[in-house]
Amino acid sequence: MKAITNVFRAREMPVFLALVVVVGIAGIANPAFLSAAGAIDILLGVAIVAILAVGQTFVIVMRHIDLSVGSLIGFTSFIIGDLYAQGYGLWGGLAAALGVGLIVGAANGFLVAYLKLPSLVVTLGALYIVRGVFNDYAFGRTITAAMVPPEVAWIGLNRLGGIPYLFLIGLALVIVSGLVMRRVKAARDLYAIGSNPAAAELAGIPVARRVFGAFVLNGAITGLAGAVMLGRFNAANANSGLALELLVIAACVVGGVTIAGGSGSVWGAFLGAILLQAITRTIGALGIPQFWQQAFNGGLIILAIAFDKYLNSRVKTTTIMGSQND
Amino acid sequence: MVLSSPDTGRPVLEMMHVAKSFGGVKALVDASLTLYAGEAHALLGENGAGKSTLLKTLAGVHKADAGDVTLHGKPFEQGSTKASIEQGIAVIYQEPSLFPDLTLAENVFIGRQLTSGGLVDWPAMERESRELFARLGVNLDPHQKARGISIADQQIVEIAKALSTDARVIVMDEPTAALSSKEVERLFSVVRNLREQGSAVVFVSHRLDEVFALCDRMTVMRDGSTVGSALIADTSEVDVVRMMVGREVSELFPKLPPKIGDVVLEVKGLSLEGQFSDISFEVRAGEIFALAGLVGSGRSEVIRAVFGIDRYDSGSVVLNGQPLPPGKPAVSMASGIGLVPEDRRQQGLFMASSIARNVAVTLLKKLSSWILLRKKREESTAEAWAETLQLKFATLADPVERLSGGNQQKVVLSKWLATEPQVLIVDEPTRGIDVGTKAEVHRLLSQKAQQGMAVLMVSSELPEVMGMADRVFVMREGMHMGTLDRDEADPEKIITLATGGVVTR
Amino acid sequence: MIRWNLTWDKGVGLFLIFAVLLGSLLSDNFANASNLSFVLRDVTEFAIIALAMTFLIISGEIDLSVASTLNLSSASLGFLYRAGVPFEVAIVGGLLVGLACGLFNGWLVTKLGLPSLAVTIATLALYRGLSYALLGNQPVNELPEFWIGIGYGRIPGTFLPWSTILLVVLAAVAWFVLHHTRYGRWTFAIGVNAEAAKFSGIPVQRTKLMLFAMTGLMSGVAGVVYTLRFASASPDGAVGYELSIIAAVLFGGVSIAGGIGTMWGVIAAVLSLGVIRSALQLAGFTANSLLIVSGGLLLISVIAPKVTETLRNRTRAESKDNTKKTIREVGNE
Amino acid sequence: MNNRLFKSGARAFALSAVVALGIAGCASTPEATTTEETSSSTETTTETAESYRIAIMPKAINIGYFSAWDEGAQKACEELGASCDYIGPNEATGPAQVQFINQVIQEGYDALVISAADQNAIVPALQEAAAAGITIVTSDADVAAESADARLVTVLPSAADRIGTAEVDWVAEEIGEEGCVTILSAAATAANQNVWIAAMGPYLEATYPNMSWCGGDLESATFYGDDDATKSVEQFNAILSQYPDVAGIIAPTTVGVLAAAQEKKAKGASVAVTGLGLPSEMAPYIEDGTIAKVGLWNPIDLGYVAVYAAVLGMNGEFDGSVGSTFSAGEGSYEVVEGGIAYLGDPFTFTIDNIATFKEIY
Repeated sequence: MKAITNVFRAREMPVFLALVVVVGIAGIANPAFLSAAGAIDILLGVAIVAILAVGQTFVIVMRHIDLSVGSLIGFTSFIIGDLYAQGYGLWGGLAAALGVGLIVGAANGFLVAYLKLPSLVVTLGALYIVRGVFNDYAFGRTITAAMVPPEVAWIGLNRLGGIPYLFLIGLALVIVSGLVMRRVKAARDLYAIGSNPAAAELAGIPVARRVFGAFVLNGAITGLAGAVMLGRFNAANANSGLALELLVIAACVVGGVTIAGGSGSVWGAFLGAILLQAITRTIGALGIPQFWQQAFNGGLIILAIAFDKYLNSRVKTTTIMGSQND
Repeated sequence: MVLSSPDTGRPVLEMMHVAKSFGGVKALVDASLTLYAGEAHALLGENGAGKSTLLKTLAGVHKADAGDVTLHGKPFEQGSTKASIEQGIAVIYQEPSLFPDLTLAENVFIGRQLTSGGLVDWPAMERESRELFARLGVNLDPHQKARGISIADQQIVEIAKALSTDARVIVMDEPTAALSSKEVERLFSVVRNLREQGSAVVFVSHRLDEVFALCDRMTVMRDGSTVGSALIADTSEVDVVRMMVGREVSELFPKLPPKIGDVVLEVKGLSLEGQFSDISFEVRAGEIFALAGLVGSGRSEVIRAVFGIDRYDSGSVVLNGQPLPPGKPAVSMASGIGLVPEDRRQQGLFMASSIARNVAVTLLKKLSSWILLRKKREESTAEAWAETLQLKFATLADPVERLSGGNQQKVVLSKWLATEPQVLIVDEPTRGIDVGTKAEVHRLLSQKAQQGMAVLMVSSELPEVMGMADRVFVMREGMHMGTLDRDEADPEKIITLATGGVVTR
Repeated sequence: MIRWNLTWDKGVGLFLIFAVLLGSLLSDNFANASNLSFVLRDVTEFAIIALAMTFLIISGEIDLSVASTLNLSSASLGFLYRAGVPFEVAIVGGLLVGLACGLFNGWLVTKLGLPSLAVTIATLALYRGLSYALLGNQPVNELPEFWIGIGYGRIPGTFLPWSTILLVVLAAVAWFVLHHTRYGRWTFAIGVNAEAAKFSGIPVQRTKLMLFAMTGLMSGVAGVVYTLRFASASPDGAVGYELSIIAAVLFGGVSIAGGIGTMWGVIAAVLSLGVIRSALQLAGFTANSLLIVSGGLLLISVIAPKVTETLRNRTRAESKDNTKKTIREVGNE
Repeated sequence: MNNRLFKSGARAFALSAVVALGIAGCASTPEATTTEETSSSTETTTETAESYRIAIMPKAINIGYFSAWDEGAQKACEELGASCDYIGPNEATGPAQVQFINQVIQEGYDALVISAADQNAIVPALQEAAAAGITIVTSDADVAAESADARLVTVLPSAADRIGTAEVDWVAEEIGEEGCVTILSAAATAANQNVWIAAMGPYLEATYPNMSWCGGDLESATFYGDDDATKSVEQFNAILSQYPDVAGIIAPTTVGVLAAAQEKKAKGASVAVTGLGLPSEMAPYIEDGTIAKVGLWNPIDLGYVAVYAAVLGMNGEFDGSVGSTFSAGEGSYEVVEGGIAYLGDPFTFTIDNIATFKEIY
């Protein structure tokens, strides 16, 4: 019980409240929104961004960023289908996806952790390179439904007790990662690194190894998430995953995983992803004209960031008059 | 790793003939340090003498190029902060290195979180840190995030961290630099406690009075080498200073007779919620006006508001009869106020930028013809100031981060003196700089005051306040407690005012 | 670090020369006036925004909304023109919209204290969305012939596009302001240490606000150039330009951490990327390989200085003549 | 690993060798090159057609549909003895295409067969290309009508109204001519789709009295998935949540119809989905009954015919004027008002014929 109160303490609560408000407004305006089908809509839509947001959280809490995820997930979703079609089976495809994810993650991690290069630049470079290699590999080919491993397609189509498997995969990842981030020493180091990098070195934390590890982990999660994306769309082409990275980062930021590092949780990122999805859907449900929807979406993201900032600025630092020290 | 019983006969730690170079620069030439269990050991020396490098070698940040280090008679594993911690070394740095986003409990146990069944055990960490805080006599909430807690409390958390590792060697690198005298007392009792429990405490401080009050033995370093060790009881402050600088230091507070003029700066009823309220004072030309009080009494906040870094809720700041707009440092600067801030590295300097650029940053408008910036004039100005203040440097294009603390402070001073301010505000002008430079800074301020500049000084060092100030304005918890003239000010009166007459809580 | 930085800029300049030589070797259609005009025209919008982005990144901020701002400016121009406003007035309207976008970003960052990366991801969506709100699914075409001629045509008697004049003027101004005025110094100072800048009497927030506004305005200028060059205004133009522009600025030696960079490094970088794209394209490389080259160059731009720095430190440590007896703590004193 | 990144590597090296030997090549202006090549191509015998170099430019090289389109183009090139290069950007935008049109001008191609990614943005570049003597045929997607003089002719699948009305008929058949219908389109600015949709509006209202556009008018029934899988799925869901009683969805774009089919299957939604889809991509959904019918012209034919038009145009056997005709392979095509040649009615794919067509494209 305490774990649960901990999870929703302070940082994630505003996001959760915002979500409740958004869904409430949508539900009042359009009761169909609150139906099971409406909820499933959001859950199904949120899976990919939620999974990537979890991986990204590992990186952002360290005060780093990984822009290469959109290119990478597109590439691995294509690879899984392509290798299956070529007769390597599901596991061959997954192994290759994991392998590519690990390689990209390790390359990013090496450059950032050991050469101490800025992650934004490194992963921006990786974004281009992976997309270029991917596009060259795909070159006008598409992965059609027939090339998708049936297990992957099945996962994308089916549900357990009414809840899509894809969402359950995301949820499972969040639960496990949430526990890891809270209760595993190495993961706590990530927060320390993001909170005060210099002090982390002095405290005996193996900073480079942790940074490397987090990038590799994010690469691996993203690589495997290719299967989720393939299951979701049952198709892939050279544009798969394009520009997804900014959406993922937006989900993290909205979910209280601050760009400055050191704070935020996978639960927050997860809720952020759901909130963004709910906002998108709510705008439709409210009957806002199509051409205005994206503008509303952008405006609401700004409000979400500002709201988060406002709530956090209310946490007063110790003041001089009447503080416990004087 | 834990020593079963304190053995005063055999040294706990021996560092013998340690040498260390960075690139071509020799930071340590021949440094030695011997520590015994149950002693408080002062490590003294001017900035640049090699103290920090020696301590960082002990902390595992650096690895010595040559020399032997043994701990409990066994070779000491160098070059890893983790290994140092595991071998029972705890280092409390000059600038506390806490993690603002983590709770105090986790800060205490960072890198060594308590676990049960492989998972981090939060309740246990909170319980134990609560106990540690209690042992140190503070009432801190382990649940609280470290962001925003006072420097003194940060210091305490660092000490709790050291205690939690059962460290047998505890290094404190200028722990008192940012503490008020009451907090210093609290720290000292903690150190004495540690000593009694058999830990060896290395204490680095530029305040010799503290060293003599607290320590048993001392080691003095100069130019990367150990000059000597002695029992505190056998030495005097004068001897120590001579050993540190290798020469006689004439006068620490070369106060010149003041020529007090008209009121230049008037602060009227300045208030900022939660920080200070109803602060009023006048500073005259040629006067050194000190704001005294404990750290955290709101002195720095007042001068930040005066200069315009922060806004204030009510009141006014008047310069030469003209009110200054709140929250506009640029206007204050243009009107003739300068501010040498408290935190040199964060607020005073652009560490990665060149000396010339640092000096010229306040003069850019003067150095421009219309909008064109004259780079030649910039260099010549910087050069002139470097000469005036006897700055030690290789080239003006060097980044200031390569300078020693004292020289860095000279750069900050020159950038403000170069604006020829009518009022110069200095916040802890000699914090963390060595004895020699300290005297130079004091002489400079005194000279400038005599030439008619008004100096508004914040200082936590009572000797400095006593030695320099013409008037002392004492604050406590954001309020004005009283103003003392030079001849009526003595340490006791200041402390009584600063603590509201009640010393203990 | 700083000394190397200069060398990196020279490196970019050398790379530009290399790229031109490479292009000439790879294709006999490369090194001629007509191709040069294509390259110049292709980089103009990027370059104009990169000029402003250089200031912004040096000051330690970033703006991801520039492509959306460009497009919103273009869409506003089109919208106004379609609504019957004279074209010249519509151009001014487009510029003002760009300026307003930049001011809004700056306001969110400086007044509300929000991180620019997060804010401008959001305004990226917002400004793009407003473009759609303005134009719907109807792009505006049939712009005045005269202006399209300016946008796509060349200066009579030369191979230079008209927009090159604009670019040269803006680049010269940007170079001068960054390196030869106090405003440039302020920008660097803020990037190195914003707090110290504030304590040094530099109006940090106002300067940042100005830089965001300028970035918006330059995006607006680029939006007008874009509209004229493509003879139309549509809600979905310039998608994804933001990352390419930032990549170009970083390739030019500007540090993402702020405080370091030169204008001519950025200009050389933008030109290099345009030249190398053209060279590879003419040599028969596919569009996909161009992506890989862009990414690779970006990585090299951060790896190369690092490696050189390491090597230099090593040689410095080994050189015997450097035994000057300066003893100081290199650590943290 | 394939070698596409460097597909012309050998050529590049050959060229560089040539250049290294004769620096003069560098200095040659494009005008000179162009004149040289056009002079050789003015001869109208079939043998000289071998010297025709034609650029085949899709909206983006990474789109599967255009691979099929290129296949037809290459077939025609082979038959006509022309040498054809498939070049283009990796993102389907006008500005990106302009960079490659510049390349076409620069390299002095004789003809350009292009699917316009933006009906306006590429016009100035096309005009410049035309001025340089390059014969331009648009195919699959044309430039804006007012800029039609920039190209010789355009080869389009079917008359806009034929495509639009056919799709309305398909959906009407499936939903029993009753209920409200929405459209899941490509980008809001996609010219082809906009023309087709414009044709659908009045036709549905006039022909099927019991059917309507959801939300009351065409505009509120139209959603844009930007030819992006994620966005198309999102818009599909937006349709369902905004109009829970929607009976049918027309997706006149291959990306949109594919996304809609998959999402319909994932949700078990009952809405009827139809539109324009590639048989190879849609086969699984038709085979399992998710989709009853989609249609499409044959992109292979489209590319094939366009190359014929270009070569015949260069040979002087065809001038692109209204009423003129040309033949390609077994078919003969007449240019109608607006300088357009139509391929014919779209094919429809159902459970009966999908097995055959999915192997073709």
